Amino acid sequence: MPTTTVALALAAAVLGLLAIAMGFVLGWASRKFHVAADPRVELLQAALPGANCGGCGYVGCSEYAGALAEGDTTVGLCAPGGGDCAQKLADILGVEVTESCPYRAVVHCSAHRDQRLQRADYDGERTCVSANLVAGVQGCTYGCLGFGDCAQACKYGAIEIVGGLSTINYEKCVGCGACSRVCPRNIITLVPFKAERMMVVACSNADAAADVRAVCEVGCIGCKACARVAPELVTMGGALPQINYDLYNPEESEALESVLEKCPRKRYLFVGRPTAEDLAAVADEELPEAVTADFKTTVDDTEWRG
Amino acid sequence: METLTALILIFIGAALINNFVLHYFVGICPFLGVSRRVDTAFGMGCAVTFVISISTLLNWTFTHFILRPGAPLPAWVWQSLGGSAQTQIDLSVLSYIIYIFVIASSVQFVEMYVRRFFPPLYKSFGVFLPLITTNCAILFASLEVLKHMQDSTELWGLPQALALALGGGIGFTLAIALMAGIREELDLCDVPRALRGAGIALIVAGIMAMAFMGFTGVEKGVETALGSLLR
Amino acid sequence: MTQPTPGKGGYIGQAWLVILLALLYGGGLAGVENALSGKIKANKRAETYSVIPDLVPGSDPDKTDEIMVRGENAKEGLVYRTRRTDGSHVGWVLPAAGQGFADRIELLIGLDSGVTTVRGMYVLNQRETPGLGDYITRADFQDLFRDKPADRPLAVVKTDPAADNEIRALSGATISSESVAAIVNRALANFREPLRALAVERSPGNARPDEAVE
Amino acid sequence: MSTEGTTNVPEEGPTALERFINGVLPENPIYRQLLGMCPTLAVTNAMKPAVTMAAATAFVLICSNIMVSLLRRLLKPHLRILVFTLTIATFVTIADRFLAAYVYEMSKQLGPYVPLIIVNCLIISRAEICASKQGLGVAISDGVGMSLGFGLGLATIATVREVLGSGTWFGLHVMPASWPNWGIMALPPGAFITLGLLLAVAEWATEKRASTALWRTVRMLWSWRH
Amino acid sequence: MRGVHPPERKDLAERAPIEVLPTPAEVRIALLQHLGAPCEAVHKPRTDVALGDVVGEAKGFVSAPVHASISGTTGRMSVATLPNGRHVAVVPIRAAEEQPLSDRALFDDVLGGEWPTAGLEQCEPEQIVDAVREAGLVGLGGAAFPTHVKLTRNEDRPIRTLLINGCECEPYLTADYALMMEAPKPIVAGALLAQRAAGASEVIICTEDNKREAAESLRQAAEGTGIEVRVLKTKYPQGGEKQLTVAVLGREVPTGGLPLDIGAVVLNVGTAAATARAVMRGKPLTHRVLTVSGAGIRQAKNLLVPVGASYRDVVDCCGGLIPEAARFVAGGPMMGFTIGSLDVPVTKGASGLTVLTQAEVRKAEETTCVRCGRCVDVCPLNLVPTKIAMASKANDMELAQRHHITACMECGCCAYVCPASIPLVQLIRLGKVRLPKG
Amino acid sequence: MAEGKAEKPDAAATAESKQEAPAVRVAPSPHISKTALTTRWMMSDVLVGLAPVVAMAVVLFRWYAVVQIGLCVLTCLVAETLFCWMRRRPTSIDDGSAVVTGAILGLSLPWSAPWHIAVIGSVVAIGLGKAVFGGLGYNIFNPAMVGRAFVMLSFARELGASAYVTDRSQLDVVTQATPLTIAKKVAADLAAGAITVGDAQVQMESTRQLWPLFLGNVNGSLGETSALAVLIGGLYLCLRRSASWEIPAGVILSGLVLAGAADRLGLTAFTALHHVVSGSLLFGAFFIATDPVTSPLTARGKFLFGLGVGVLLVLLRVFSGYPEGVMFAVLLMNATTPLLNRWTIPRPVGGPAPQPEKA
Repeated sequence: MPTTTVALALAAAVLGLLAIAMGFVLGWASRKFHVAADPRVELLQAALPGANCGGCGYVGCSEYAGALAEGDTTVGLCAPGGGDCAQKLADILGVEVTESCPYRAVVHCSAHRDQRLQRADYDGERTCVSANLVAGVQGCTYGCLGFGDCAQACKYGAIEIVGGLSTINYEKCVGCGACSRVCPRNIITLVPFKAERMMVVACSNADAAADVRAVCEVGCIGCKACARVAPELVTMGGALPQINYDLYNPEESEALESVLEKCPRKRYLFVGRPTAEDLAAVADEELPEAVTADFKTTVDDTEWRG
Repeated sequence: METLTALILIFIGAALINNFVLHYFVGICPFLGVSRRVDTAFGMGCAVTFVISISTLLNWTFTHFILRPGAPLPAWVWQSLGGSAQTQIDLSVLSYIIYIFVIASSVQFVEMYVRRFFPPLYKSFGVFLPLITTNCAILFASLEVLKHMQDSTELWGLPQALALALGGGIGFTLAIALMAGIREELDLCDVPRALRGAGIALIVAGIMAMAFMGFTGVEKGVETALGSLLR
Repeated sequence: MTQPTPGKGGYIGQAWLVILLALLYGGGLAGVENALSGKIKANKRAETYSVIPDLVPGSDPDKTDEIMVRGENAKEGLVYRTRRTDGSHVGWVLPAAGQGFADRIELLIGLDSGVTTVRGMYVLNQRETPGLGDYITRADFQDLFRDKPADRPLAVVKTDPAADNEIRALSGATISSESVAAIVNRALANFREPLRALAVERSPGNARPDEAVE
Repeated sequence: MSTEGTTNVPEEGPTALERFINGVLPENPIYRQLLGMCPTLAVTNAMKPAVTMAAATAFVLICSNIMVSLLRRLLKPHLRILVFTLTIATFVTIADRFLAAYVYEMSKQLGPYVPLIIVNCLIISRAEICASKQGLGVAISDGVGMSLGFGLGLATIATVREVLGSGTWFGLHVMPASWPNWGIMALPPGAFITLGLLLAVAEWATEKRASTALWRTVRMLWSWRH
Repeated sequence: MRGVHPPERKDLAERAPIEVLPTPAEVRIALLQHLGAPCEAVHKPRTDVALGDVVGEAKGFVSAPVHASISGTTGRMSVATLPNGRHVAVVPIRAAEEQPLSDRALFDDVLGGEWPTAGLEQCEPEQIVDAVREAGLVGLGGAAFPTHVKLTRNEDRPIRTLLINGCECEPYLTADYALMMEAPKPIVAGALLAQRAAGASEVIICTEDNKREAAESLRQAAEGTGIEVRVLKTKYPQGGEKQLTVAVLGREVPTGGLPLDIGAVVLNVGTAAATARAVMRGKPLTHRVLTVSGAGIRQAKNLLVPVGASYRDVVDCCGGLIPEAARFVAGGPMMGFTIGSLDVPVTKGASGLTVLTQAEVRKAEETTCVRCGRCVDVCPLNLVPTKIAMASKANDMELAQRHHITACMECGCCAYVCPASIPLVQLIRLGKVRLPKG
Repeated sequence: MAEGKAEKPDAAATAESKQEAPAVRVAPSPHISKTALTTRWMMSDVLVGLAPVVAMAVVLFRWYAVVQIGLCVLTCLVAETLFCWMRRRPTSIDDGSAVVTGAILGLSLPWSAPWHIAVIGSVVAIGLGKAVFGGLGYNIFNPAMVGRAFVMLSFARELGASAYVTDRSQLDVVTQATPLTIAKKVAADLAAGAITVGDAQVQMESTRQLWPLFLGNVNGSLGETSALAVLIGGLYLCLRRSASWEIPAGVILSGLVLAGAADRLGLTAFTALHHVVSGSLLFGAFFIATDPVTSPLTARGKFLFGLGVGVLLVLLRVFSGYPEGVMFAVLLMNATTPLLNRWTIPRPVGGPAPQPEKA
């Protein structure tokens, strides 16, 4: 059957020729049109599956690789690639776990609803960020508003509003910082948990004693007693003490005890109890950028309105 | 005149009535994946239209000269080897491989070319090119053309093939742009959690497909109307 | 596709695997095609040939031959000439296609040898509305075309047919019914005269089946 | 090019059984990964074409997985997609011809969707993720698992569409004779809407998964690797 | 131009003559009462200060000093939350037994007496601006923009027109109306001084056609000065700077710009009167007229109030609250701010206190937007409020900016008409806070 | 309807603070509102506007109309309750939108549609048309038209042109096909050369008079027969501002122009005026296209939307396989609404805000 033979040969030849031609043309083109790029992009791209499925939200693997190299996004968006792929990407980017202790969110307010004075009923959009735009929802302009923006933002269900106060469940908190980013009053910070229980200042009110007393039954009155007892551990930022966590040593319990004892308003609290399991769970995860304490009341950022 | 009517009909058919996405379900992946923002979706649509035209052109050429039964190139080879003129060499079994090869390499070539010489264009449009390789709309257009090149009752030439490609590309752009507009709107909506993402997008696509079903029969209407107008 | 890096060696040298595979696959595919093409062609043929006895009663599918005929619109079309088992010419099967309600409809028309009567109609491909337009594939609809005159256009009516060239439309699917009638009408208009000429020219007995017909 | 994902990487990754289980439910190609949407929507108006399509896809997927797994040590990173495509297209052509030869009716009905298996993301992503990195056995079981998952997905959609749209299942009447067929289910909008709603159901079921016995079983199997 | 017609309710306090608030026991002078940099306190606690002494010094060009509004002794610095939400430092002054001016004399000192309209040529423009700055003058219409900044001449952008704004389009408020009725002279005199300072070629006093009597009183006072008094259609927000320039001059203030950009300066009538007092009598801005109105107050009044007096003193002077009083609004009901307690000091920019009852504030429950477009129809700035609000809520700032969120002046027309009771203004404000800084 | 509120964590907080009931209430401005204006009020306005249309339907189609509309409204209410329950949300049937959807759906069906069509159409309208998007205010497509299209495509036989003429009826009005069906058939026959111009005129005789079309003494869907009733109700809505006049204006304008052009070219057997008063053009223009949720926000956008609906519906009437195109035209334009909103952002007074520099 000569037809068969020829057809066979022709088919093979056509495909082979095409392959050669393509290889040649593309090889020539890639040299000719070469654009110098971040070498990591190519590595990243090689590590990605190349399915170009668009599932990561980027148009194709190469754009995702580009975004990764620029640091615009996180590894682990590639659904077809899965965890292995994410690990590889992380290796290429040199994303490492440098911190030895996990961060956990801390709410720097401890006044429950009935401990706050000058409260008013609020008719408006029931979110903290909106309520923060209305004066007089409560007397304290620093304290937790209790509408639960943080609870909404928490993907791990670790925040609950208890008695109008945002309360963190440290069994669930992984320290992603989502809550601290949405809090309009900036009273949630990430604290390095060197022990299962950490001492924190549970108030953010930076006003003078009389003003604090006028708005809160429990707020810190800036008496500086703590700073006198432990001058290294506690520094005063205006009328508000701040714990220096670099020097914080959970083993030196006397120092901590003395601070705790001295505080007339009992605004030093021990919070948290991350379990060993929790620690292990986040040990290999990329830690988010720490949010540093910024106790300015955010209403100062808003435009002056007459 | 009849050819012109046929071209118009093929174009309208591919763009509206048998819209690639909403009727033939080809190009669903980018339709769902790249329809979150109107600008991006529009860029994708333009890129698809461009690539679909190029690759249909190339594939038509390959089919016409090599792949179809009785194509000149294998016939010439056959005859120069001493075969008889009666026997046809049919290489159409290679169609699929060659099509996907041609699509992949032309996309890559265009991508490299644009990236090197028109960086701004690459930013806005070239980034979509790799994604298009796995877009079934491109291959589908070539396959449709192939079908009509094998079909004896209605043989297609290059103009018909290009009308289909262009219509398909524009229909895809239309669908994805509408979808993107709606999805931007959906971002502000209170969609039930289980439906968020692909679920609601598919349902919107379903309703859009229902709306496009309204065009059913337009081909016939236009054909009749053009017929009576030209008479 | 990933971005190829400019090769250190020859680019083609790197691609030896691809080329090898291309050759292998190409050969393999040709082999498959060789093995199966006969069967596929037979399938395609059978699709038409199996209905030929139904379309032109009395014809033997095995005795049918395919000829190319130039229609009135100067386009060539394929026509099946059907014969009885004894070889005598009994009629024609004319493939036709046209726009239906939703998409193209492809059908076969059975004609007697003198092209005076439609002997049958069969819908090959259609994508009409499910549950409505697709009733045109039902036998009772296709039977409506049986023994209708082929010398003048068929008309679709919604009432019971009064004249012999009238066909009662499917309830709710008037457009599909009309489309089918229109396709039949146009095909007949195109090929009525050329087929009649052929029939006269090669009246039963002196026709040679494999002769090329212009 | 680096050594990432190519020749000298020691073989690691999920075992054959895990790959198999993954494919069927936890990483179901249709409901979890949304891969291969085009045939999922196009050929599910009835069970028969859906099953045929699933079989064709399974054939291509398993064959390409085998082929890629055998060739995995020869793959150059920048040419691997080319090889995948070539392989897939070849097997698709073979599947297409076989269908045309032996189930001609189905082949006609499926039309261009058989060749479109070439661009089904599922196959290329399996080649990339599993077959090009793991041995033959794993690749085959992955292919089988994924194919089953894909077939399951197609079958669920086709069931809904065929039962509502024609009152039949595999062509057998399952609905009472008075059932008014929902014509839309056989049309494109029906495909989109059915898949959209089924995705929601799948999503909802996964949310509630902890309480379902089925899921507990799957999880138990899953935990064998630890 | 578009807007709304809320019920005016001006009849409550319209006929009430301006009364003088009895000197309160303590005033609390906020160190930030204007748009710009806060002041710095100049006295230690327990210092005796006299009426008009500087209490806080201005820092920077866009700033205004604050003055003691009563004679007395300063106390320890404290904080207060102003109605706009600003948490500011305040200087308390405990009133001395003896006050220099009796109530009647105080009224005459602030608004009464003679206000010459002739012979103002001797005042140099710089002199006027300096006097205005030292007097701590800010816009009394609400925005509290330091007045001297507005009046300072700028070679690049000459001022052609001076608009004196007496529209007072907010419901309930009648402070400006009372001022125009009772003291048109200082307004006219101040307008002429401001005209000299700014170098404007024309002065137009604008008011609405529901205040025709006030317009008449001003016309008489302005006889022979070349000042035009124009009566505009009553509509909310006719008194907005942008609306006013369009209505009077037919020109639009560019978005994000000032009236200065089209050669105009807009001063409130109260500011004009205070300008006259500052220049002609050398007295700082220590008192202002405040409307106390609303169904929740026993007796609606127009009061002359020392800056820093608490709203509680003001309410007490008006006979106190009725038990149903539920909401205290500093300002009018459309743009005013609620205060959580009455212990908030009156600032220079405060224009009134509206006390609404429980029945008036019970709003219909919020439902979802049905995109009826009524907010679009009434928006005086031609915006699409619902889109901006929804974008802000969803934190889609790109969308919000595409809809020109920064152009919104928060007049409240959209939320007023919204059938779904969506707090549109609040959401838009939220969006402005969420806008990327810089 | 406190959607999205109930699950907020401060629900308990509010309840608790209610007990103490502090006298002071704080809130964002403005502090007064047009209390008469609520969503429910707008919906009841639409129902008032629909009243003449419903009345006309009852007069013409008797109890068929009562049953059809009643069934749709009832099913819509049940479906609304069901879907709210599925989402664990308080029921939202009291906002009246489900009644409006049901009424419009009922009015857009032929009198002869069997009960399952009304039921399926209503459930789909509320479910796929509204609930999946999150309920009233979020839907992209007109719910009634989604339901109508769904049953139209599902049960083409029961809703096609021939469904309007059956021998089951004892009604005078339904002896003839709908005017549009006749016109479509005649135009198609004429274009195909199957009939002569004279034949066409004879066949069009029955629908040549404008008055019956205007008054409504012709066959059709329940709500579309009487142009007069639709105009009365529609103008009421426009005057009350519950519907924007820009949309019907756009529809009628472009409908007139395009239908006139089609008439000139001989593509249709109707004049422009016939096109406007026949079929559901007016009903669609005043009651369907004006659905605020699914139409653009700005006046310019609304007018463009109306123009689009008019253009599409005449094109569909002339070219497509269906005699009527309102439903598809509205759905297609609904899909473009987000883009129209995007392109018709009005210029603010004072010009666009200076854009901050892009990083």
